[in-house]
Amino acid sequence: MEALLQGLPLDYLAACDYAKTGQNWQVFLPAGSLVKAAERLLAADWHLEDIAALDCFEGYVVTYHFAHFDRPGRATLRVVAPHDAPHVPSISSVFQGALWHERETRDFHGVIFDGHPNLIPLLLDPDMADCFPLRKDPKSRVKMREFLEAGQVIYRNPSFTLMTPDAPAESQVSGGTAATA
Amino acid sequence: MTRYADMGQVAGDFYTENFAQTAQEGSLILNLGPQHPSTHGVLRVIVELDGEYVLRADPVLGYLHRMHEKMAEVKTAAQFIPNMGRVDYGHALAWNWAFVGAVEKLAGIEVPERAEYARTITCELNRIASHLLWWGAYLLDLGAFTPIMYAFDDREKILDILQVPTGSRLTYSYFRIGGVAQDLNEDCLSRIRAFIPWMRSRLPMYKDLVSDNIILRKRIEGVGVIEPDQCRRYGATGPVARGSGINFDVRRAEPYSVYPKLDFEIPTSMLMDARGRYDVRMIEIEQSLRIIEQCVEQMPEGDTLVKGAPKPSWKVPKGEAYFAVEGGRGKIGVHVVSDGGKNIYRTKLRAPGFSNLSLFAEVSRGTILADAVAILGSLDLIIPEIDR
Amino acid sequence: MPAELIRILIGLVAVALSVGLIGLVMVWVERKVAGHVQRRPGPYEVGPYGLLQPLADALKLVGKQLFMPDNADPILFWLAPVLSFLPVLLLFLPLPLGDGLYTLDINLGLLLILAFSGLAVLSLLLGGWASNNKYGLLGAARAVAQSVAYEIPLLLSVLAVAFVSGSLDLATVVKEQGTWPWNWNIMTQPLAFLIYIVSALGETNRAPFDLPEAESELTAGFHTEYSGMGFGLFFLAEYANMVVVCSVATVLFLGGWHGPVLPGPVWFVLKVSLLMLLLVFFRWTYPRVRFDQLLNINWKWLMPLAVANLMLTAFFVKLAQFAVVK
Amino acid sequence: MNVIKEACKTVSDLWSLMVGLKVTGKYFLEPQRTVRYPWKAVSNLDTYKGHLELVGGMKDPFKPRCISCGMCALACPSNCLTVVKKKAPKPTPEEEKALAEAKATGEKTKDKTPKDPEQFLYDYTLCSLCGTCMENCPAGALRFSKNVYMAGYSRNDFQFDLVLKLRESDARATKAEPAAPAAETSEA
Repeated sequence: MEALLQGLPLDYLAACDYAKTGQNWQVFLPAGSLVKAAERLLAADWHLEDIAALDCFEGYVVTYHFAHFDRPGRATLRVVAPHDAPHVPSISSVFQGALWHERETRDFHGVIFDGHPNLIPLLLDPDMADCFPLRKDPKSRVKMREFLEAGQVIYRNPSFTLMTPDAPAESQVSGGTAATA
Repeated sequence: MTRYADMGQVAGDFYTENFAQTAQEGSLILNLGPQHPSTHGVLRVIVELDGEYVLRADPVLGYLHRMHEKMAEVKTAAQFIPNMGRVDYGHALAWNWAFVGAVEKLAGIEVPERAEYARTITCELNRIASHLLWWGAYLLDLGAFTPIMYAFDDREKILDILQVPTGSRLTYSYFRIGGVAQDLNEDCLSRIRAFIPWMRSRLPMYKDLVSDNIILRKRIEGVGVIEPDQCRRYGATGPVARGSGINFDVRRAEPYSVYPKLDFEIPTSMLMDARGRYDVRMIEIEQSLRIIEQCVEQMPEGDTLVKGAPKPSWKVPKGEAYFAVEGGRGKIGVHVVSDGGKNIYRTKLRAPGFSNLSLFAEVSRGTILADAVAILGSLDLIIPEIDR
Repeated sequence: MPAELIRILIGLVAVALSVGLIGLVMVWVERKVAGHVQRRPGPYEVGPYGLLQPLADALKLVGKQLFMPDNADPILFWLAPVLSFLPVLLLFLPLPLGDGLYTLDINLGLLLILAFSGLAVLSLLLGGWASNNKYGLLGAARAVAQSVAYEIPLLLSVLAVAFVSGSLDLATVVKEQGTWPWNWNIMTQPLAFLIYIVSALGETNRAPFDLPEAESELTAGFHTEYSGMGFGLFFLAEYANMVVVCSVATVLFLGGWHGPVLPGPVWFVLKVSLLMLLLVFFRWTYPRVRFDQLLNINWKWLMPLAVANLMLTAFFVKLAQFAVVK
Repeated sequence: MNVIKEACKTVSDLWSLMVGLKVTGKYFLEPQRTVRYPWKAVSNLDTYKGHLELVGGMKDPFKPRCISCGMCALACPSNCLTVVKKKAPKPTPEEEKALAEAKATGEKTKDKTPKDPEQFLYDYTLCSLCGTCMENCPAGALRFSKNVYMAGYSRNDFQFDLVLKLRESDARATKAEPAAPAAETSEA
């Protein structure tokens, strides 16, 4: 995975325990390098399994699940889109399967995928296109380091602090928010 | 979302208008569905026709959308299990398993051996039932009316067996976090033992009546060719991928439960067309019988629910987990993210039919309308699963 | 002359009644056979063995509201079912049920049947086109292409028999054949018989060639928008057409009313029923063919075979004539 | 050579059509699978699981075993259960006196509130028959009934009070009782 994503601007790359969470790699990407990463994954025989968004305290974490057909291994690519302007580039030009997954994510969370050719409602009624059922109440949003697996960090961009554990004092505060959730 | 300007001549709703914007001059836009005999429930496909040729097709989903993922947010993990029986009525137990497995993985719960066997047996029986349902419905799509009756005759036997431990016939909620709801009793096991040779004796009839029939062969051979590369780009799994020569089965690729201990084959077909997918499913019925046979033999004594199984007030610990099982239609994945609260923070359901159907627009381009229907059927669609 | 007129009148009334009756009976037979093939009983609640079920259905159809979609052409829309049913009555006129047992004695009976059966396609076209429905339109287009194509091999195979018998009069064709199966035309013309049966399936839009109303593709094809008796007439016409086609096959290939022991009309009805049963079994056994395959079967197989068969027949007939002359 | 092969293939293709006819012909003659319902019942009724019912106690089979703890209602995914607890019976004057004495001496009094529920409301229209309530019942007071032939004219017909239902089965039993003792005596 390190070799595959060599040279791309990354935020965070960690090896995870498959037996525990069902994923081998955890990657955080800046939105800009997503399409390039997807191209490299396609060239390396990965297939797109799923796209989902997760409404966290820091923003919408758009999660791309990739896996192999012929050998084990799952990679989770994640892009954080801020709440006020949730824009993520579309990878539908690389993985056409993303067309629908992205439309679904837009339905549920309101994440806009730039470059998607036809970003119209898929599962929800077009008349309620501005209603995003899986967006969380701002009070009950949880910081993503609370539940996303940190794994064994292989690379971390110094400016990317979202996954580093909090200082003890702060963690109590975030623990409080989790309890109200 | 801005509404597109009214096109004037095009009568229809938002989706038809949107679709018609890029239509060619002089083509015919036809809405197949949502109430159409060959769309298995309430799928709607907008097709642009030039005579009988499909220029473009665009499935429209959402007519059976129930927002299971939102329901998961407002229910505890145990309370969400009945929902999983309703996602895919064809292979409900695989969905049961995917969700329960994800929660167990997150909480680190070990399932007793006997429960694993019970899960495997019931899940495989359900897989045969799912394939039989597909077989009958697909032949109905192709215009043969009788096979569905024969298929349902056999499927009825499976449902009778599954009714013993689960109490239901279609929308099972049999699995529990840490095991299964009820043990497979001797009555059930003896029925299963009797069922295996019966089902084997029925398969030649299927072959005679349908698989060898020249009309059917001509209808599905060379129709809807899906290249392995397309499978990769669209994330198609299950018999659709295996029919395209990709040897991928979650039971082998990411083994779970007792599957590593069992001896069975993953059928693949290099034909890549509807025939390949048909063959794969028919062989899978045989392989599932083999799995069940071995499981019934090897099944140990013991508990079927882990000691100290979760109480209603149990909270799923913090963290995330992804668990995938092989369903009748492909890889069923459930991604669970929990913040340690009463309800699970986010549950993402990965429906195999969703990815498989997204292939349809590309595969159906340039085919004849009848072929488009044949392709649609060969993808084995269960609409509630796709719409969730 | 008046005697002839009275005969035609009586015949017409008898035909009209019997077509209705045959329709009802055939619906029952079809459903009963379908039921038993699929290991269920079929209709069994209404009347003994469900015999009155078709009657109940017919009553229901008569009682239903006649419905016409917006923007449909009212004249053509209602003309179509009538047009599909009326010619069928005419088709029965020249059919000889027994020796001398026919309504209309014309020496071009075969021609009359072929000519009027060609009208059926017009009704399908009108029905599909006038109902302002896309499925109906597609069904109508299919119906035309299919009927036009399948009429030719049908005609050619029938012509071969006419060559052998030297007549287009149905009664004469039957008289030329003998009592026993080996005296029937099917022995001399097996290929023509096969071609005839296949094209007859195509002509009558029966499964596996029921493409104009292919359920899984076109919902109900040309009669999607018809309800009540509009649909009922199409339905009745389909079964009546089946009877005609099977009767013609019996007359041309299976020796008509000939048969040992039993009286002629009984043999005739028996043979027709057997053929009908075969057609019903076809429907409940086979998947539907695709449209291009349907046309391919016709143009690439049936047509050349029919032409070859006709030429061979002509050759042998001429040869036989020479032999007789010498 | 190729022509012969083609011809053979064509013949075998056509033969497949005959094979199909043979299969349907065979099943045409075989007995039917349909169970003619009003006269005969299907064979799988003994494993059927219908709506919930309360299990009667050991001593009195018509008094529910339920202890009104509410675990079932808590666990239910579709909120179809409501357990209404019984109120404590109004104490008689002697009891009241005893209670006051006990209070005065600081003794612990026995709670007189009956444990069995006043009402056990169950909305069958919402129930998904998952069985979670039964599994979470500490008293084993719930089970699935085998009532296959349940039908109703309105939605309200499917909202029961299970306590009442249990008692009704009692009433039916008492009605049938006159016949039962007679049979017993004749046997004796």
